[in-house]
Amino acid sequence: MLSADDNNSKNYRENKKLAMRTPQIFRYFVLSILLVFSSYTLSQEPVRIAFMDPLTGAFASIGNSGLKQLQFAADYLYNSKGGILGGRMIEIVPLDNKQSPTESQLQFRRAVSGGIQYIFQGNGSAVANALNDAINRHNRRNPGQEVMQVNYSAVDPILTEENCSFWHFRWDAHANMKLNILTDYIAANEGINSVYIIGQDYSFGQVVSDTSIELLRQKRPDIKIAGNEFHPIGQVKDFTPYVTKIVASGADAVITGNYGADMVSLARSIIDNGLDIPIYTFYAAYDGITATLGEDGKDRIRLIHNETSNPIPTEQRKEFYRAFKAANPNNDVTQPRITNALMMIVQAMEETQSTDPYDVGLALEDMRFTTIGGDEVWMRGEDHQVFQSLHISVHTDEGVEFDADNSGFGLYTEYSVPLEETIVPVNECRMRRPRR
Amino acid sequence: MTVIKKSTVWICYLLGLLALPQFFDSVLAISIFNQMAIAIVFALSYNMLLGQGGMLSFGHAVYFGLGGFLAVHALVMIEFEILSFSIIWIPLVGGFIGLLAALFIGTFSTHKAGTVFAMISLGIGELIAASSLIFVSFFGGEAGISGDRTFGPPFFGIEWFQNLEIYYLAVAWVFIATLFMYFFTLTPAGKMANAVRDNPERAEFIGYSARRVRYITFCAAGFFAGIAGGLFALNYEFITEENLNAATSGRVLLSAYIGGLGYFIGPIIGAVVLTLMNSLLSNYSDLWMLYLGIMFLLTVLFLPRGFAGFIMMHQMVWAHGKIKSLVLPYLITGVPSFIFVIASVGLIELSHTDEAEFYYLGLNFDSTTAIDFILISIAVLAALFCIRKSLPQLRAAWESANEISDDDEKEAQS
Amino acid sequence: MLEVFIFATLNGLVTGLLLFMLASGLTLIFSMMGVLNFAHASFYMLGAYFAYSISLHFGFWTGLIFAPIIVGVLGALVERYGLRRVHQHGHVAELVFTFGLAFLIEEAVQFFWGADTKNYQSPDLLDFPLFTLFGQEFPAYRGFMIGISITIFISLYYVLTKSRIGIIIQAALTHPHTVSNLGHNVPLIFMGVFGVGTALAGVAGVMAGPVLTTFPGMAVVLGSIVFVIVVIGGLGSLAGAFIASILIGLLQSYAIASDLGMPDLLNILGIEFSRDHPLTDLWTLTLPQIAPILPFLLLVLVLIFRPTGLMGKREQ
Amino acid sequence: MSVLSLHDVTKNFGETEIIRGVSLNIERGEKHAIIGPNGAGKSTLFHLISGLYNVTGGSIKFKDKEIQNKKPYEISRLGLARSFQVTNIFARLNVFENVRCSLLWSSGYKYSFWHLLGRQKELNEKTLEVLEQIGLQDKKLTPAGELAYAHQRALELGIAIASGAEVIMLDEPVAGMSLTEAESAVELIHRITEGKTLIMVEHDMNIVFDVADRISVLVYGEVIACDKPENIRANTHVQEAYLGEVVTDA
Repeated sequence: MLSADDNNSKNYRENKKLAMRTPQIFRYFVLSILLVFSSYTLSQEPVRIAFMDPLTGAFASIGNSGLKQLQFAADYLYNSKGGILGGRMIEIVPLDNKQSPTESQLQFRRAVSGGIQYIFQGNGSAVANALNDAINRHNRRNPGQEVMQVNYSAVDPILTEENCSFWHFRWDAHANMKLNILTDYIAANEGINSVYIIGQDYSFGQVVSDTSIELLRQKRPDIKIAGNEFHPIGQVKDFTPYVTKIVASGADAVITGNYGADMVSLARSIIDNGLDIPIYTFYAAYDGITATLGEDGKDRIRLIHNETSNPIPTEQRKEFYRAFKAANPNNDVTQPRITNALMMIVQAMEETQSTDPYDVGLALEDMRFTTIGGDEVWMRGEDHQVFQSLHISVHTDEGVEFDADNSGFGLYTEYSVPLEETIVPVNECRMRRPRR
Repeated sequence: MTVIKKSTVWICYLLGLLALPQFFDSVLAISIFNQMAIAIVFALSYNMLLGQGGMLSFGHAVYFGLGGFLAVHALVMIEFEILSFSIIWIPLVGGFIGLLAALFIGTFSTHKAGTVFAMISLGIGELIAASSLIFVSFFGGEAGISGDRTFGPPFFGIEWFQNLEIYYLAVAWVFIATLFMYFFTLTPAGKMANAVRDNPERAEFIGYSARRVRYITFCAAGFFAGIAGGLFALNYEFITEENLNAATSGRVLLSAYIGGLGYFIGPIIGAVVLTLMNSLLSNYSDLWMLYLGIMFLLTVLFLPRGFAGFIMMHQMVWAHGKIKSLVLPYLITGVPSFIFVIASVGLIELSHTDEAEFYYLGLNFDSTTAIDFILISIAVLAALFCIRKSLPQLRAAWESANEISDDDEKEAQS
Repeated sequence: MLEVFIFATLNGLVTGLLLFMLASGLTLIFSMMGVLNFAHASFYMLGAYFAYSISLHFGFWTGLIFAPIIVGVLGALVERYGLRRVHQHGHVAELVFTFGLAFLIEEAVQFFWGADTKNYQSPDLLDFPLFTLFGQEFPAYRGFMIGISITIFISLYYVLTKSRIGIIIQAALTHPHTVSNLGHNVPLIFMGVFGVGTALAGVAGVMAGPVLTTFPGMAVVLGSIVFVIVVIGGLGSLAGAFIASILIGLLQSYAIASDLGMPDLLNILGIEFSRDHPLTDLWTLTLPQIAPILPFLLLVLVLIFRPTGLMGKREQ
Repeated sequence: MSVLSLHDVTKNFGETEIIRGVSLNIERGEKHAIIGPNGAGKSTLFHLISGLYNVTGGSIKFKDKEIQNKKPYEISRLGLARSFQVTNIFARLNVFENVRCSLLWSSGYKYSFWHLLGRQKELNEKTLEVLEQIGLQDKKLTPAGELAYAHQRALELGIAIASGAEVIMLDEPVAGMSLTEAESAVELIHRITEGKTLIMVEHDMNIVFDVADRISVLVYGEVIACDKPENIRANTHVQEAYLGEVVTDA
């Protein structure tokens, strides 16, 4: 590990090097291009925020849906009302990382090239980790041009534990927090005597498996772990053989962290083979999945997430949903945390009257904020992990005012846990704070 | 005389590479150049295998990736002071690992060329890509492993903070690697690789074991792929399993093929074109992969020897000064072709967009009504019609240009 | 344990027979034209997507009939205007062409149908359990899949051995040049075989779409496996392809069903490693974990020790 | 003293016996022709000697070493070169490179990847000499695949003789040539095999009687006669079995 002194001397050398080059010219260059091409042609430079997620390829629908939400939130909440910081618009710059760590690195350089200092990213913990590394390296080597990682959805605990960083803020509950609530819920269900855990063979799948087993052992030692299975990501053609094992094991419930096509195939196999047990999971709604599961999945799939989908508590948020739906008839507000993140960052900017990620970062630490859904949010300063109430919802068509994929089906919240009960202690985060 | 002429090409190559950052110096541009440098070495190494040695591989990324993984591990070891050497040697670490892997895998995969080799390479590629997700302690799972290049002893005061510094280092390696790969084609082993590609049976009757010749080429290709992997490690400072999976193998096949197999310069062209498409085109359109696929298929269909082959086709005409006679016919076909491409892209984009208003080439289209669709469709059809009409003319011009060349040659000979 | 074994066998058979539907077309194409069609699984995907679109308006059964026909016509067109042109540049060019085609079809599918999964449903008519064994249902649709596959195998076998065109094709399998010397319109036969081969892939797609999820990655998942089958079975051997399909279907199914792994092996050997051993990933490997890569392992082994495949005769 | 001797060589393909116990001794410096009707097994015999096929039984000795079932390249390195009935050249290499490749092993370069071929003066001169011998010096930069048929045949010979092997086996060297082409080819064969051992399969009897010192007649995988040309011509047995019909055909 690097000592603080080394760090400083490196920074110093770095500064000298930078002074010798001419980044200013470049910035003017970018600016002038912007002035020519920007559709706003404003007197003031817009605040540019990048949205980096897969916009092409297999995961494109999730990425594009997120992009639309961020774009809409920026326009609806700020740009249409005269902007922020006394008249500056928010400009969302889409960057397609194709769900690849390598491509993310390239897109990150593109962002830096364009003078962007805030990057929203959510899909894929591998990408988030790679981006975290890249941003830390960049910020260390280029003081004054720091970039903040706005993680709205990557749930690998490591990002706010061992690898926590001043420049990374997470607006989603991490996997362990979610599992904590999910296992509470399972433990409280007397009918469940054994569970089967199945997941994709990678870090998140393993986290889900290890943590659920540990937590269930603490909470309900009598629950039998009927199976603990890993399958390769995206390689399984047919989940029926796995379902056979689940049937044979006599499990009463399935826990899985699968996403994308692996989630759909697994759920479909379980349903098609007539196995009538609940599935507890994270990513089994929206972006085509709800429509695909349809009637078959009713009352069988339960998800853990923040911000309820149905019923929605405040009129303000309902209004936001309706406006979004009017603008994007084929999409849903799948990730309200994108809006939360944007609103909190803007609030921090307004407080500090600065767009420098360092100032904004300090202002975000320990910020308490009320979302348009009336939910209270706390950004913990020690590890930059957000806390807010968590909910478990069921896939159904009853009581669903805001459905998903225009299918009539959606999520209905059955169980909620207030903010205080979601808090987990800071375990392994020893954050190195930059000095100014 | 010829020595000077030949070295001029090389000096231009080196100067061109060195001068690039003088013209484009944004962070993004440097990052694209770095990518290009890596792609060039990788594509050249693939060409050694397929173009020179006739071995169609669907798993060449294995050597690239393994080289890269070991290179990142070496960076980590330097960081933790287990090793201590300047990071300029990291590509060599990658190359060495690529070579080792090829030495081992080559013992059973080079037995035959053709489909058998292709299938073994596919199988090995899938196996290693799958194992890379299973053996997490070495490969780091889907998140990969990462290092930091700034911890080694400084090299003449350079500590490799900036990507520009890495670019110059990459240029040095690209130049050396290109030079050595070129020299390889001029050695007995390199020439015999061509001979075995053309006719493995006959090669055996002039004293060479086809298998051994393939093995040597295979190992050399593995070595240079590893060097490319090492450069990757230096540039990105991390590597993941996606760098040794089938998609990466497919991409290098694409770039070598589009550039032109068999021509030494082909893969360089291919690598540059593909990198630019990947990093620039993808910004303008979600559909760039579709365009890439179409371009690839058209290349296979109409330019079987790639871009380099297309250029080389004109060598004879050029040498006999007949190129002028082709300019007009090329223009007559070229202009409608250009319009055809532009209009087709417009049509595809227009039918893909969700927005009601659609900007393309500074024009504003309305995707909700049929009129704009019809207008563009008419443009596409008209251009297509013009191309069809002008093609016989082009063909005739081409043939006459080449025919006269033949006559000239006969005159020259008699 | 017995129930797991029985269901594993059934699942293996379903997968194997599905794979055979793909492999049979690929084998036919390879035998005749000497080219491994990389895009074969892409036609399978097209089958699923066409059937999905048709089923939205006309129901599943119309899709089952028309989707393969559309796919077959597309395949024939690809042969006529693509492959035939590339043929003159040799096998590498052909292989590369089909490789590019696979790439393009995947992109085209995303262009026309989008990147998300499609809600392609099996018909209501078959939406009942065929039988229930040890508490697990065996869906009627899977039984239907088995039925269709076996029907195809039998009729293909019958056509190839009994009909005139079949005999010509059989001859072309082993002696392509002689057949063309005998004055048969070999290009037309090629086009026909390519069309029929891709149509078979289309049928597989129609059948598999509702079970294996219809999404743009479905070709990639299956594509290389089908290759593996054709090579393991022996290039140009229908029987070999059949055996290899079933073999791989069962192999994967049993591997997943089993709970064996390195820990069990080490137990038997009486060796123990701590969890932080550098090779701990290797010591904790289980069979289900590596099930999907077993075919590739088998492929490499077969190619090293028996390059002609299990039933193959022709050296290349 | 015989340089190449076959002892009771047999070769079966499955059930079919193609070569049925051939014994043959070729003397050093001899020009030996093998004739026989189509399907007699002449080419198969060549393939057995040069190592393309493995024998089913019997032994083949080359310079007192057993070479049956050895790999072609091992046999080639011992000094036995051959040409093919169907043109068998390196199509995408140019003529010069074709010949130079066949000189590489005998010049001791082996699998070297540290010699630059352009700088090997002696090798390149030797290549030019061979090109001159086969009369292709004007075409040296033409890709071999684009040569006219007769030139390809000449190159085929060139590749076979370039290495300076002492035993040269030619499989129908003038097959498919016009009369004048064949004449110059025969002259070429005379020229390039001077002082060497030649084994040749040929259908054209005029050429056979012109070139050969001794002739073996192979019928259905058996040598039915092996003698001087004039004796073969006189041998009624041979005439009955084979010679008569071919002569009238020609």
